[in-house]
Amino acid sequence: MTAYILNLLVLISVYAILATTLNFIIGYAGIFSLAHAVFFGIGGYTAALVAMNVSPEFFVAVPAAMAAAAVTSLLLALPALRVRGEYFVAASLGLQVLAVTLFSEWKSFTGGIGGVIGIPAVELFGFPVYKPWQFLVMALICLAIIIAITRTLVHTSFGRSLKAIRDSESAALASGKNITVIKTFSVVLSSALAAVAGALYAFYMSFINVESFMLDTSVMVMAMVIIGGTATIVGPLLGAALLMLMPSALTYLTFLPQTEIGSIQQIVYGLAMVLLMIFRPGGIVSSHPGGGK
Amino acid sequence: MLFLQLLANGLQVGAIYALTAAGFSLIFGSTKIFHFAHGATFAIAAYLFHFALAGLGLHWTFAVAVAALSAVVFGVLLDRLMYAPIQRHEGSFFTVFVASFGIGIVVQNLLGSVFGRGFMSVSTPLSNSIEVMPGLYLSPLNGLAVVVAIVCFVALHFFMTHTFIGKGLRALSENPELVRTFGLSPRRLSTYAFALGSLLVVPGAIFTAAGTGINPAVGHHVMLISLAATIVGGIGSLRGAACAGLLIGVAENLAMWKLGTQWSEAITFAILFFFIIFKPSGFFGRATVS
Amino acid sequence: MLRKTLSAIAFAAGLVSAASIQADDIEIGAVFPLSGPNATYGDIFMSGADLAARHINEDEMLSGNLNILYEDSQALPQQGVVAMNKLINVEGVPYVLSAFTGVSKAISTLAQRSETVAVNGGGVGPDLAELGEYFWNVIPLANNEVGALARYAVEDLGHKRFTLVYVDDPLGESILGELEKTLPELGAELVESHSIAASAQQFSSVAARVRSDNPDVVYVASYGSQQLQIVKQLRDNGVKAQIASYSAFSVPELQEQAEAQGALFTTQSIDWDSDDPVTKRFVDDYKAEHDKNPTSYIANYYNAVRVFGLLAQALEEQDKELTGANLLAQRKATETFELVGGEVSFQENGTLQAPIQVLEVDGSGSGKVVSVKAAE
Amino acid sequence: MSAEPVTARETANPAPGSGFTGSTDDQEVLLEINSLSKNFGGLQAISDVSLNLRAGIITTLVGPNGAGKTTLFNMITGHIQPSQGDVRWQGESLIGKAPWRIARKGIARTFQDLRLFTHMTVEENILTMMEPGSWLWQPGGKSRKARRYSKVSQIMDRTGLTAKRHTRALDLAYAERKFLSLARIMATDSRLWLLDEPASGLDPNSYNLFLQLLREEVKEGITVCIIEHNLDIVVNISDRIAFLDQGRLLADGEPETILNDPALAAIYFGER
Repeated sequence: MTAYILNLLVLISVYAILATTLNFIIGYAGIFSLAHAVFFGIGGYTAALVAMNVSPEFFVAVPAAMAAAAVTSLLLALPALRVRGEYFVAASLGLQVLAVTLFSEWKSFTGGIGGVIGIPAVELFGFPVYKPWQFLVMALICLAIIIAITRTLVHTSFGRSLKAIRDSESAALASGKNITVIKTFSVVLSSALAAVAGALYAFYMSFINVESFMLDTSVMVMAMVIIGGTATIVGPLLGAALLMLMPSALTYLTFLPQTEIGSIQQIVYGLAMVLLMIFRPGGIVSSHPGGGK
Repeated sequence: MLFLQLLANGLQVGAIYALTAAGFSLIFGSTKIFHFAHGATFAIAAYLFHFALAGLGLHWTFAVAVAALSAVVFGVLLDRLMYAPIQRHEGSFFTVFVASFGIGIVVQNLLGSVFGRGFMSVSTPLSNSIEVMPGLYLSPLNGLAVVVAIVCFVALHFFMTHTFIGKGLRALSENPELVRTFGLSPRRLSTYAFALGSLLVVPGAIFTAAGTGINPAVGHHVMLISLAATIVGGIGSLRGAACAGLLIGVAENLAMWKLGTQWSEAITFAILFFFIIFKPSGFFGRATVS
Repeated sequence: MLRKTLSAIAFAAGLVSAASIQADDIEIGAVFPLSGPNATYGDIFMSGADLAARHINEDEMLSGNLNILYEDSQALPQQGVVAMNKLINVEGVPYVLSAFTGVSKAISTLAQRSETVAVNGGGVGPDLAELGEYFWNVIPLANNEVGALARYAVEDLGHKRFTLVYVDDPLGESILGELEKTLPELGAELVESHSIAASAQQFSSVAARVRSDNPDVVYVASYGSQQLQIVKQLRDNGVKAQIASYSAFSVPELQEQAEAQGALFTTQSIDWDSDDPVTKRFVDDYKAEHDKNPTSYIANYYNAVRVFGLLAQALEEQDKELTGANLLAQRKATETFELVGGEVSFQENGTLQAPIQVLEVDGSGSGKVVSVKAAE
Repeated sequence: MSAEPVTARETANPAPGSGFTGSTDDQEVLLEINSLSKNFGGLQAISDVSLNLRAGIITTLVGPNGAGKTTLFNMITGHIQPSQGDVRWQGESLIGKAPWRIARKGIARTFQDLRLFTHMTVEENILTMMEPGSWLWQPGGKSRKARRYSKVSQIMDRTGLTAKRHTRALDLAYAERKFLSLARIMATDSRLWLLDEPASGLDPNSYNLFLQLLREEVKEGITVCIIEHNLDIVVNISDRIAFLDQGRLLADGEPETILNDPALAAIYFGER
């Protein structure tokens, strides 16, 4: 049972990293991206590739994953960020669909639907980390560092600029803020940090395939942020925990028909999104009840 | 010959996309609601058509009526029970989108639980192709889809230009304040937009049920296409959405000449990307000023 | 409010799980698609596995009641890994039934690491034979099936030109590889191959291209509800060539489909009318319960559970613990198993060897055997 | 809209104009608009407007709704690109420059609909205006930071927002929001302020405070251009008036000249 709980905790940590990094752009920069899973995937595939071909060392694989995600996101963000809000959502959706096709077809890199199997355990200075609790500690440390980074950034002048852009782009422009650079930087940072989650995930599962990086994942991470509460630190963590625990909790309800559990889980999760948006759009941990973006 | 065949297939698929996209565009253009659950409306109409025809054994005219009624009721209920309360408290674009997405998930899984998760299709002799010329096979369904789409568009055009509600809807997309001063309620017009927009999915839903078959996730694909077509065509332009839907359908099929079907969604979104980057206002879109 | 409800659910979940484990039960796991578009396979697999468990319990082969814990994979690798994790780490089962090539590949690493036996009775990708010694197959793999069908189509029917429509996943790729290898040896050719996405549903353009290839045989390598659509749309769009496939065609939906009539497919050869007691009891009880003929999938999962029953019985006699490692050792020590379809043996790599039969879809629900080819 | 403030005028505004004395024609030209035009689709929003904004004075843009006043602002600040013509800031062309570059040259503006940073506090709203080119952290260390904060406090004092420093902009009262919008540009160190209807809807007390602030700033050397319907502003604190109608500049000059032109008055009052 402990192993199972550890397993869940590791997955929660990984998704909490994703939610935190997505919250950084949704909550603070007002950039609604439906393509977060793409960078999760790039991180995962790159880390897997590096671990299998170069070295499974954490400080080699993870920076490589971050760099790959940062470069890709830079290439994509520059054109896409020129357009307005609704268009960016559509553009990110398009990017997500394109990426899934590429992930499925670029078999030498991703293994297609079959995925990458046999990813070695990650090493910290030469010591392999594979026991669940060790891995959990590592994931939690990564999460803590990422929370610290985003939290610090949000309280600097950079963070204020982000929030200013979120609240009124034209007024931010009129106050001399180079919003393209600021937005691009935040997208690149968020993608690079999401790649950390991807790397952790790949090492932990020792198997990854395109199905972990599809639109559903992007939507789920988005739901974690929205349900938990945007522009808060605790919100995305709570959202990640709730959404990850819900399926596991449901499988324990033995009176539910086995064949319907998948559906029930999805229905609960869809309904939660709807009801929260109607009654508490700021999310569960709303900094200012009633309001909210 | 293969080219002609693919073009013919593309036109049929495109006609269905065009209708569905026009519905989404109508709703989005006039109410500014990012109605992601439009795909759910499509799925509901398709399933209830199938159920009425195959399950209840009704005559096809009744089945069409059931599909149309269910689509309209679902669209209007969503508008009244979900979007209206959200919009009452500063419903940002994204709040609406998330709620709409949530409903899409709920509907997809409910349909799966009730009707089963496999593919279903209405068996009809109309889907059997006839060799009209050497190497070119067309089914009556192909032609029917195109004809119905044209009829729907002519009717829609007439409605939007000649009726009071149609004019109101067009005005709503230009300037909600103006609508209020003319004594029309944007809330009520929004209901009309949902009713009409949802009705437009019905032909597509029926042709899909009879042709390629449906599964609970069918709405998802249709939604992605509608979204892409709406932007490619220019937000708020029905004509644009229709042309873009047709373009996407044809492009998807022509691409099969050289590529496998797994590239079809990628092609749609490559087109979308191209437009977003180089011509964000779309085919017929008004200049967007931020 | 939501938070409260969910924590209440989590709490209740703890109670339920604590109560459901009884001391004397012997538990094995199964990772099947119970929801999603391939759920129909899950139902089929379950009916076979449950019947075997019932027989084992009726015979009191084991010291306790054999119980199968089902987890949903949705036929997706990631879901499969999560489910497998739960079965290994929470339930602690030594033996897990698996299905689908993608899922099986994904869980094989876990099986190897935790020394848990995973047994596949549904996936037929040839690389399933090379997933480590804790991964067994109670089903002949696609290389056998494709070979048997190709031989029948070329040698007995005289077809020369093949076109392949395959789903773009490990299974489809392996079938493509098999056809590319087998056909030239037989003097036939693979004219063209068309890959399709696992989620695709519109095949009129594929049909148009297939038609322009002008093949004698269209081999359809897909599964689930998709293969029904492919067959329907091929026929709707004027493809008249012989349709052929592998054991995925043995699902009832396809057997009953009008467009599929006359199509060829292959399965493991099982003589349903055999007098062998195991086969006879399986067939009779299955018919009594479900009022229809069993298919090879059902027999495979029956066999998968029965293999566990036989191994566990032997281990209990030796007073050994029911662990994955012991099960593996016992399997290696056992030469032949009395299973549905007769006495069979495992190859060194953990894959069952069996003759393949070629069948024609005739609307009877199980197909008409037209040829039996010995295993190569 | 203007009825109330007009009654308050007498006490607040003993002498017309911003306090500037002398001929406005002699002032240095800070911003030069040369035959600027803009079409939206087929609609001619601005046609061939030429206008100079002179340093140290208040220029008011008047004209009926839809005359193109806000469009003119948008073209100066780079939010809209003109179809034709040129805008020169101290001799340098601003055409084609991004809005943030133009802002950093010293042109600040407010918006008719305010566009506050709604989910940020009053203090953050002001602070972020002082950090246009910020890159993670502002240079200058603690002393610079302390200076920034003291400037923020000073601005909040002058605009009467001190008590609300930790309130979100969203939760402010109407007049407070208008002052926050003003406070934001006070923080920018700009030489030219473009104010889009800054006084509309203000109660008498707030209006007086606004006039006081504006006069103080002009005395400090700020150049102001206001779009305003409020007759009091037009008459009493403007040093120059530019009259726009249907995208054309009909007249530009000192208030007496403009206000005494019966043709302009007819358009102005007739349209209103």
